[in-house]
Amino acid sequence: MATVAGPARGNAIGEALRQARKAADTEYGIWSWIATVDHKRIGIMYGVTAFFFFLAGGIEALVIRLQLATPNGSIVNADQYSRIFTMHGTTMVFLVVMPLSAAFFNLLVPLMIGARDVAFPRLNAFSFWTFLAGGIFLNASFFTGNIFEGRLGAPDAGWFGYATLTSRQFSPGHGVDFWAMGLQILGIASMASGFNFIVTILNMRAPGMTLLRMPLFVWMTLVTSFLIIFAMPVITVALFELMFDRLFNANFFNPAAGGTPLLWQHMFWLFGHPEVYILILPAMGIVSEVLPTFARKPLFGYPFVVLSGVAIGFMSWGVWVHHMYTTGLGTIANSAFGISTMLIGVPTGVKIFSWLGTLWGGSISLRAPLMFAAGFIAMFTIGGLSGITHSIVPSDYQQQDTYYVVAHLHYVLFGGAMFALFAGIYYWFPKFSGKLLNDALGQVHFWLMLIGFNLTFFPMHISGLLGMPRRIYTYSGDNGWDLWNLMSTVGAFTIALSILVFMINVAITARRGDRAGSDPWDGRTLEWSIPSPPPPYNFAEIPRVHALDDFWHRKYTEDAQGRPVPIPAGAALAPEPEHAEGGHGIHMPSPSYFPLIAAIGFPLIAVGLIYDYAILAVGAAVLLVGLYGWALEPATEE
Amino acid sequence: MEHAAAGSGHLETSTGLDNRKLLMWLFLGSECLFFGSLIAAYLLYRDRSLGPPFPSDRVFNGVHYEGLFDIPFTSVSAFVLLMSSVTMVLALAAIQRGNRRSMQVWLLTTALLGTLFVSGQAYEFTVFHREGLSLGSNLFGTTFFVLTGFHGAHVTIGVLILLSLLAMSFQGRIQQKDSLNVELAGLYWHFVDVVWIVIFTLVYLIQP
Amino acid sequence: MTLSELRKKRGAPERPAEPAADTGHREKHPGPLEYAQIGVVLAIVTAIEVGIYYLDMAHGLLVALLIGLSLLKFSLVVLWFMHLKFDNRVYSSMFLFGVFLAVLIFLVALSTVGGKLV
Amino acid sequence: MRFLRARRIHLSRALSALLVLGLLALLLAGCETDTPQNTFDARGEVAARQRDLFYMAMWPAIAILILVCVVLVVALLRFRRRSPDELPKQVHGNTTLELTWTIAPALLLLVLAVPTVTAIHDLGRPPRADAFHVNVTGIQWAWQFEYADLLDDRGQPLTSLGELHVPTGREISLTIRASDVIHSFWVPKLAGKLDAIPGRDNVMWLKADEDGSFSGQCAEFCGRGHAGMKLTLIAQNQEDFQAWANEQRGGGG
Repeated sequence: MATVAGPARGNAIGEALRQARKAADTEYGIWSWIATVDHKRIGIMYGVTAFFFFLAGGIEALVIRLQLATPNGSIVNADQYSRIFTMHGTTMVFLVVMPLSAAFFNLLVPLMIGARDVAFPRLNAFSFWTFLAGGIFLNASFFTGNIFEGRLGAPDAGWFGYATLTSRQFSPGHGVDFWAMGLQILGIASMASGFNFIVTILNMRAPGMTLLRMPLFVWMTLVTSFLIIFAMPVITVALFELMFDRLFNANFFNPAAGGTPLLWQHMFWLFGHPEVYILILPAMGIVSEVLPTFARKPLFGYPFVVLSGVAIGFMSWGVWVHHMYTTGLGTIANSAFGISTMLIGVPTGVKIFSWLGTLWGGSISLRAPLMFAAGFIAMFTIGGLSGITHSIVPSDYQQQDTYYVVAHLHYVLFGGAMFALFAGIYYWFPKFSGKLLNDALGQVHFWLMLIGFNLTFFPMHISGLLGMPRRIYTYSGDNGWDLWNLMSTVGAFTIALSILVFMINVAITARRGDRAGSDPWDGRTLEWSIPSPPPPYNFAEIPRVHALDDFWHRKYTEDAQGRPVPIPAGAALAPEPEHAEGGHGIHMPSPSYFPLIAAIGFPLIAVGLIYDYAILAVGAAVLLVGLYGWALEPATEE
Repeated sequence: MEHAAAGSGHLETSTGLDNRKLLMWLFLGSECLFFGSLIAAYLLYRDRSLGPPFPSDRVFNGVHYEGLFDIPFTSVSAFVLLMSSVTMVLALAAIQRGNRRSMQVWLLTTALLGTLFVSGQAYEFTVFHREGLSLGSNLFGTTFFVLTGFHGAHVTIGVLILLSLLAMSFQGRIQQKDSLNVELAGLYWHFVDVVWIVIFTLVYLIQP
Repeated sequence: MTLSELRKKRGAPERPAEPAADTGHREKHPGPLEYAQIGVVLAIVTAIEVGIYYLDMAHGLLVALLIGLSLLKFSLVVLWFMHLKFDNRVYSSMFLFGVFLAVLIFLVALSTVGGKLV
Repeated sequence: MRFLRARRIHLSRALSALLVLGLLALLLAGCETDTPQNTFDARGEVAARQRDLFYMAMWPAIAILILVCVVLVVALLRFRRRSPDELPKQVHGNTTLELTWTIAPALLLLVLAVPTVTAIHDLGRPPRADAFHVNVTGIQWAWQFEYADLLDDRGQPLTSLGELHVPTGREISLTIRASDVIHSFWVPKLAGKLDAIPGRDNVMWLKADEDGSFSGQCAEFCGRGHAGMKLTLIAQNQEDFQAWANEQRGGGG
């Protein structure tokens, strides 16, 4: 490889950078992680980071539940409660479910389509570091108050940040500034990975991997990525408008100047509803991978499931007003969006029935991944059906902003997304660690979580229907809500316990887990055809794909009755043969520090906007150094 | 200029399309939503300002206010940006034929035209500000400055990209085989121009 | 051991770096003359736009004409200068999806909030 | 652990059944109670219509839920892997089945859509001209009521804070506003909510079928005092209502 002369060459700093980059090109050590552009390592970092934020968001949830366990709770005051539930919502959406999905995109997409990496490995590293920077920045807001006096500095206007509550007048302090800019930074990270995965999926497929041979998870990643790149700009603009209002006295959401707070709601939900599908589609993709493997049966009606996923992606643009039925938009708007909301239930239903069809007649191994996937189906069905009740607009006038909605959204995002993500963790853990998670502990985790989850959130349907509004920090004892809230609190701690079991499981497995071979579950997709953990270059030789579930077809052929017959030849089962020698040269991208440097620029710019323009200038300089260094350094260097 | 790493191992992509060019088009598609949101906010609040200054002549509370917009001036500005698109595409045509010198001339011209446009905008902002228009003055000030300001920021970034390309070409790093770099910068540049075509019509020419 | 050493040890011969050929160009791009011609057309259309702005005509007609002319300019730049006329359809679909989505959702949104569109 | 594995099937069957039944029992228990803000316990035309619509969606939803859960549990138990080398028939799909479960839900939803849209228009109609008119303003953190139809000696409309008095049986027209941030006006037993948005007038109507005091509270998060932003709607017969109005006039004068 001809080395292109870098601008950094010839001076000491540049030389040091080159040396550092070289040093990072090893398999071990902290620098090899910091400068990595390997999609698998980035995926693992995404997952671990998101899990830490999950614990943070979970602790916030427990505080909320403790406060509401009994009437007139006094664990936190109204102000602290506002900040904690705002951070809980923001954290769980932007710092947990989205990045956990991103972790799976990173880990799996290149493996599933038979690629050596994503299309833009450094952009990928940039996404991760920007996400981390945004997450830390957002949580740093807690410390802008005086935490020892119990004054938290976190945002206090809800994760949805409805104007005018977010204006400087009604939310003094810097909480909302941190929130807006934190989301802005996280948006950059999501957009970058959205672009990256679309290009990767369209362009990096192995020979023969036509679009309709792609695993369903890859399809869902594609749809999700499109939703990300088209939905994020809308919230970006909305957040800019909010920042202009707060920092420079602009009037976007100022009724006194003739502005309307509804503009914020429209923009927020124009982004927000596709966002809901950004959260749930990857989960659907995971389940669609887990079920066929553990039932030893292909996904029922694959083209229909793909189509319904794509349909959901399109339709998600036409339902945003169902978050705004009670804002008084008029009968025509409410009718139209009521009907569109009902319609989006159809492709969702198709998916649920297709999953049942996949299980039916299979040979189902009831291991932890399958249990979580099955739990997902049941819980998501409840969430989907309560969603249908929301489309009955006049009935929703009653349920809007009550605990009924809290129940609904948690059935979708926890019962749905988190159950599926745990299914994915149990399923793919052996692929990336080389060790199988303990199944018995997995079962304990599953049942505790299922029971705890239902104990927490099912009663919320009832407290909501009994008239309990969301986001109240306290309630009196005469409303009949006490029992339901107490149940929710007990349930929340049961969930916490189940998460503890999971962490113990990971710890035990790390010490003395069963070694997993390359294909512990009798998998169907390409990632199981390579060693566990996969080598940095994934495939010694790029596979040639002949069918959907290609790896399965390498292991089994079908007899006349359609029953699979194992192919006896061991060769087909062997993890990639070592014939890289004679074959293609494997050309991996070199590690780079510049994505990290560029990412550090963003929180500096944000802090600068809030406190001091000098910091902003430093941040901008750091960002520019990162971007120029990145653009000018060669992608690969030997 | 575009930060890209060619994929690993694949020299040919599954679709036959270049990774970086695909990325650029996706980015531009996504930018449509960005500018769409800004333009929508402008349209929503057009003619809803509760006080002067106004974009065009108007009687308010019995007082006649002269509009701020100077159509001849802005038309010249719009023309300048439009012509910069022509010079941009000529730069691309030049490098695709291997004519580096010609490309450099056209790139420089484009960057200069872009700078001229941004300077015109800065002048316009100054004049408007002297007339009492600011981000906080009324809805018109808010939406106008934010919309055109973000557009101006895009043009500025475009100029920086063009100058970077120019610098690289003087180092001999933009050869005929690297014409994709120029093409990508061009796509971005034309997009910014196209956005101005829309803004010029919807914001300046069409008055309620 | 560094990854590059590992790779060398595996004996993978390095393939010489070639610039990725952009096979996205299905047809040849037009030449400078054509570009210049389109530039002239764009200039003329702009002049017409500004001209009719000063004409005294019905508001509806003016709006329709102006939008029509700006669409024409938009298409000329996108199709020729950005080569969508000549390049692979995938590129144009990515872009046009964004354009149409933006127009569609904001038309609906504006009419729902009661915004004046033009 | 071995015990767990052996018993897992029975355990899971029992647990699943318990779970589903328990959940349903809970839901039904919820509807029965007579608590101040129970949306099932409708005391006015609007709330009753909204509750009936909820039931209309709830029962099919429960039926579908049971169907899905039963199929799921049966599939998991009946088709569980009995030997490690068991290989089922590879079924890739069934077009008839797939079309059915696309079209059937669509039809069901269509059936639900008709009464929904009708109700949106019935409940969303403008209030009648002879309705009793009240201007409601949400303020951090209280509700202020201005009785446009009740004037005091100086010709100013009567006002009250936190307590809304209305005549029973008469249509009440509410113009809802906010003076600072967004609030949401809600009296669960009489009608669903409508947001109070600064710079915007939202109009709704409701009717109390019987005398009584009905509790409500702000439903849109509006800052620290959100939880305490309550109101009581007191529906009175004509005499009592007049008496109250006269008392207010006297007190206010």
